[in-house]
Amino acid sequence: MEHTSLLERILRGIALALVVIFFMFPIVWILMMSFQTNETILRIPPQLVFEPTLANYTALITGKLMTAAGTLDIAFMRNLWNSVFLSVTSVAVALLLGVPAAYAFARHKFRGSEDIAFTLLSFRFAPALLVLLPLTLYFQKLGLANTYIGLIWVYQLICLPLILWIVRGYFEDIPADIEYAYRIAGHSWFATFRKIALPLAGPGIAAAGLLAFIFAWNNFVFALVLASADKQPVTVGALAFITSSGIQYGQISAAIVLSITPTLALALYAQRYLVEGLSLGAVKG
Amino acid sequence: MASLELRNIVKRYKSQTVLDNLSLTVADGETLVLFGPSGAGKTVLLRLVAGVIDPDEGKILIGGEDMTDVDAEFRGVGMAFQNFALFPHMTAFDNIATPLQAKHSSQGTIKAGVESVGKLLKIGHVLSHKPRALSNGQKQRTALARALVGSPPLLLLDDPLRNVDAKLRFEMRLELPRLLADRGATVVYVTQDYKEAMALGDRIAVMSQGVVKQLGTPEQIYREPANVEIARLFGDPTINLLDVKPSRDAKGVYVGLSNVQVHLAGAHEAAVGRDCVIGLRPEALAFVDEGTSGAIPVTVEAETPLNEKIVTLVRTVRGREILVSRPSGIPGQSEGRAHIAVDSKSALLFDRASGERIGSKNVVNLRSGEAA
Amino acid sequence: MTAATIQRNRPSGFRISKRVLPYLLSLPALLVCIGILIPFLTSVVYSFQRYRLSQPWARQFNWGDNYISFFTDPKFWNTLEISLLYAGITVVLELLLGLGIAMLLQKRSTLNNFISIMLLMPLMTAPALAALMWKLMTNPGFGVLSYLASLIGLQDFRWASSPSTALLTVVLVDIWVYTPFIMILLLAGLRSLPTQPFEAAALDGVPRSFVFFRITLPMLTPYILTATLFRLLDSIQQFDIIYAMTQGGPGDTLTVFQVEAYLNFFQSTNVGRSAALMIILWAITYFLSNIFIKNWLRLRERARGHA
Amino acid sequence: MHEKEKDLIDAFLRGQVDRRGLIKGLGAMGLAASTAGTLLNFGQTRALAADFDWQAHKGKTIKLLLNKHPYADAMIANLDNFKQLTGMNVVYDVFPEDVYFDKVTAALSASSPEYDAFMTGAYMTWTYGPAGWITDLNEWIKDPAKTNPKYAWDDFLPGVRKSCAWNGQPGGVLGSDDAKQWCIPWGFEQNNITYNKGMFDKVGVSVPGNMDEMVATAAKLTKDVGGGVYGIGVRGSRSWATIHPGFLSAYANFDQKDLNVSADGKLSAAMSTAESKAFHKQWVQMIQESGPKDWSTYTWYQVGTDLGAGASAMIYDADILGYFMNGGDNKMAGKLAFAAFKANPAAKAPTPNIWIWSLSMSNFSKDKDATWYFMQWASGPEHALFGATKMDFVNPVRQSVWNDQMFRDKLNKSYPGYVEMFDVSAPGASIKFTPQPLFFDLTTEWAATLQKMVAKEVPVDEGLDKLAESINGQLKEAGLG
Repeated sequence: MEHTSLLERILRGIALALVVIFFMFPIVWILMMSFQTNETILRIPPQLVFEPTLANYTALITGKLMTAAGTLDIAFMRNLWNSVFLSVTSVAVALLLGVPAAYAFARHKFRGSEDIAFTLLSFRFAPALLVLLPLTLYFQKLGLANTYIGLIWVYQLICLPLILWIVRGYFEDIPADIEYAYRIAGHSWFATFRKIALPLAGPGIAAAGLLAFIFAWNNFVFALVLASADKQPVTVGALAFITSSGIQYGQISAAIVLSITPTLALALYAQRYLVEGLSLGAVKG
Repeated sequence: MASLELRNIVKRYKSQTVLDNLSLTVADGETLVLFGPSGAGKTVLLRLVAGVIDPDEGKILIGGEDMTDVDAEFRGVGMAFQNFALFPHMTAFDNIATPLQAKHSSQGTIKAGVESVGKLLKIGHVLSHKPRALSNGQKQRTALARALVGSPPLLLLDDPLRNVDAKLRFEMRLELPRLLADRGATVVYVTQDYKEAMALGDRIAVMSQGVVKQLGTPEQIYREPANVEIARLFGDPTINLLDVKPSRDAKGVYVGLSNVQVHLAGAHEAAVGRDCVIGLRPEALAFVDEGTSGAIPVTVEAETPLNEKIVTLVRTVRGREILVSRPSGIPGQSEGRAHIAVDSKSALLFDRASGERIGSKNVVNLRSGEAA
Repeated sequence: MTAATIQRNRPSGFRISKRVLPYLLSLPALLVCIGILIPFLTSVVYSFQRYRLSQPWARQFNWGDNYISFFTDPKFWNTLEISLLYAGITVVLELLLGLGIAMLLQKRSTLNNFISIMLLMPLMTAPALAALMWKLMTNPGFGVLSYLASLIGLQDFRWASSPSTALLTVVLVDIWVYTPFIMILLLAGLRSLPTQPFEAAALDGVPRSFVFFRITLPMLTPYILTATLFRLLDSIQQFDIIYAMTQGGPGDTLTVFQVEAYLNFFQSTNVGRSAALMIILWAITYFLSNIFIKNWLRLRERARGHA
Repeated sequence: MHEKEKDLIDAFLRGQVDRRGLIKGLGAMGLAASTAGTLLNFGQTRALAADFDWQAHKGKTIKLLLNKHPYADAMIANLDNFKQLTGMNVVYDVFPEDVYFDKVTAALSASSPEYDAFMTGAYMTWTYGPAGWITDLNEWIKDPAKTNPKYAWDDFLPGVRKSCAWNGQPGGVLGSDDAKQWCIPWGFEQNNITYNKGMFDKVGVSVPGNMDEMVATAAKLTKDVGGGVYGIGVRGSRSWATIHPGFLSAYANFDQKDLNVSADGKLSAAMSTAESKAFHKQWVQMIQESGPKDWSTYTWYQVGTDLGAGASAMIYDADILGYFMNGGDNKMAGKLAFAAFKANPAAKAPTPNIWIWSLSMSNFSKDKDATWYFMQWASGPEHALFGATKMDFVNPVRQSVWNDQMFRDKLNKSYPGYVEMFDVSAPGASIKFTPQPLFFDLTTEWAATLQKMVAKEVPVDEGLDKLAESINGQLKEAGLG
């Protein structure tokens, strides 16, 4: 593995460059559009040269949007805040519920454990559309309609199975002996969970948490149906720039850039965990 | 203090019975070696004692106290794992300190305890390293140190020398008995290496397929193995096994080997007329001059020096291959025709069908619960 | 000595807590999700009804009629075929691509780590918005991709608007959005593989293809299965990208389950039919994931060996 | 404050000063036109209060569900006047158009009492009405105790007003005597031609006067304008929205219908006639020759964007789409012109199908009387005039607004041909669909069939026969055929 030929290194470099171009080109293009107005975005053929403007970002941040049909008030920053709040709390709750459950499934082969684990997963493949109408009806009766708590609850459908199943795999990859050793050394199961299992599965938990965060962030059907305008996430908010007087591509691009930023910051911050894999290293195997 | 008693332990995994109604007693301060091939249930037994898995039936008593339902952390045992099971995110020092931390010892006590055991095991200089940075030998010593540091009355060592190189294994084999004796702890030691078993064990329990086939001192196991299988497991080079049908004449019981009547010393009456296997340890055979009584003519095929011994492969006139071993100093024959003789006192006779030894005296049949 | 088997005493109180522990750990998660079970069952009931919101007076149980009508409906079979095809193509391509990228980035270095995080950005873009942007980029006039395609001779490439390339185009967007998901999971998996087998193989001069198929792939299988399972569940339920790009067209080219069910629910307000479609989709995913999980468990067991 | 100004406004309201005089006068007093507008409305608000007890629901709060649209913006801009007039509070949720109707359906299907009134299209009421989600507004319109005498229900354009009324019978005639008023029209769109005058001049073509000319003109434009510009923009996505604008307007001009209604009220597909097939062929040919390359993904937005950015030479779509594209930061702002379109050479006048943004009252509203107060204000003559003159409230649904010279001047100034186009086509403007609950199923399938025809996956004749067959099956299945 270490002794790679020059040719191979070049081929790998080319392959990686192609990958980066394919995945990053649209992102770069969106970033460029976010500094333009429709006037320069909609040119035939599209051109690279343009005079950058901060108007889109100004509009989003100040909440005033100038369009063909006058000035519109927009609640983008409010949407952004809702997204942050909903995603963070949903993932936090899902971690709180999912990690112990994942640990139970990984470490204790108890009666019905596989069935329970599968049931939890099966919520993931109940299409949102299937439960929406009854859910709306019941939420209304329970007083959960149009509440953050109700939304966070429903968001568990997105976050919990993901966290449960990914983290479970990581827990199972920790050799049981390591935990046994800690128990035998005189520590309780909880201390073992906290001091051994959690740190060792840390990268897996971080990765699952981030993925759950992204999926929660990208969802909008639940909030759309179950909550009023002041609780809508940025995914719904960004659609506001598809106006009857035209699609404001510049603003949508800026909205995408702004909505990626928090997640990207989170990912860069947790980078070390995300791409490390299990921290067992040489001990494993 | 910390005797260990297992009563009628049964452990199943799905349909497979891993431990089958097993009972065993280890006296306080005794070192018991669990010996057997992999899959015999040794490791499972150790984990049952440690309390990290539960038996389906039976009781576990430590120091006379029923510990069957007690969680691992309250059993007060120390354990070293075959694969070391070090905590990869902690330094060697922290690894070793975990049993002391569990007792809420003061920082000073912990430091002193870890450093002293570290010094004892010659890993004082790597205590600040994480397992990733340790050599295999250092890992093994760290794992051992972690088991020893709390001075547990009962020590469980699961083949701790399995994953270290030959040199280190040799050193440790010499070092460990003293170390364990100094601690005065009751030890249950699992190994697949018969030399380790012989070197370390006050007694050896030979396990196979979830039951103890034989329990005895190393001497007993070697001299009077309960069956062919045990006889084959102990001894290097392996015991020679030849099909025979003992007969009797005026001089006593004899067997025919290459048309030579070899008379056996000892009580072998029961074997007369039965299809048997005779077990001849290579060191119980010796080259003799032609014409010696009971001398068997053979052809020397090959000669191999093995440590302090020389092993010779010979072939009888009937074409059966036999290993003969002699201490290096003793002259032998390295080629051509030769004659060997049997030390008639150490010959072992086994029933060919069941493999059980015939004429056993001291062998204990543990399955029926009879102790020696 | 007597050898009577001593039956274990009944578990003491202390023991019970140990027994119950795993249930205690998993129950909260289950309880939170169980709330969803009630609406789910309600929808099952709907699926057995003739239930159009616009004809409330005609609402009644028609039992299996919604389902039976599918069997004779060529549109339904088209939906089934397209959904499976779409899921199959996207999952296979994303898996291959994701695995390839993960292997390119396997070596730990600051640059590789940075690239792997950057590659997550498509995943961070909401699929509906991503599709909107792709729609712009593939516009024949303003679209940069159409322009680039014309430079390499594809003057008249119709992207999502032609029945022959629509599937290809939405698959492309799906790949762009979701390959990073598989990539990041597999990268984490690759990097947590033990090093000894690879070092040993390298020392022995074992061919690389052999190492890949006999060591890397088997050890990575649990990660591959997890990633594939989640991707499959999402892919067979794809809605955002397809609806935003083509609304299921052109013609009936891309009328996958969720698009059909969405139109049935929100436009036709035919709740009964929509629910029946969703239940069938649910049954398919249930079946598929069951297979996956059985294999997952088996392979995990094998990968880890027995204690 | 502003005593002088108020006097002037009151004079205007008494008819002593005309509107121009008023604005001029106010301008002389140093007021910006927009402030003047608000003040004017304030004055009108006070005037309204004179004859009707606007304060009957003082202190109550109602909640609206609104689409992100210039109509909603205009209403919100004027909302303080309503609050002042009635002492009521109004809160609202605005959702993007892309997801707006999903939100409405979700809220109403769950019988949510959250929203009292909401914006809707007339087609949607064909679902909402029978579903029992909305209220027949005749109860309030016809009750003098609840409706301001100056509300002037007759002021609404009759075709538009009737298009919002349906008796609930599948196939029933819109605006029949027994019809229920499911919604109040707010603003509406006629489908006509908006074209790029510069491109027309460059190529030397004039505005097409019928379908044949349109096909030819579009082809010539595609060929001769250059720069990738194509001749005609129409919608093509797999949606009801592809059928209802230009397509149905032209289709109806040939006296073709979507459905036949038999004497006993049974419905059957009507699009497999020879005339219909001929028209479809022409339409399909036009798109193939001179439509956008990726027509099958075209919605309102793409049709508009292309026109505004100069990628298309004309559109046959909503007039207000052209109106929007003639303003803002669009490249072609100020360069577009408007014309009514009569597809059938034999027809007397254009027959545009229309889209009507309207206001409906939720059946789950907890205080319908109070809600009606808002609705009649929002659809009343004063707000209509405010929206039309001060905001982008085109096309207003009240004749009085269209008669307002200031409004006509404003349009004529920047939107050449708009008023004329409106005047020509308004008399024939109404919903050309047959109201029935399968509206969306039918139109979506129709659009999908059109896509197949344009992609040459199915010949026009065969496609229409299949479509008719499929629709007949669905109608039967739903108990309508």
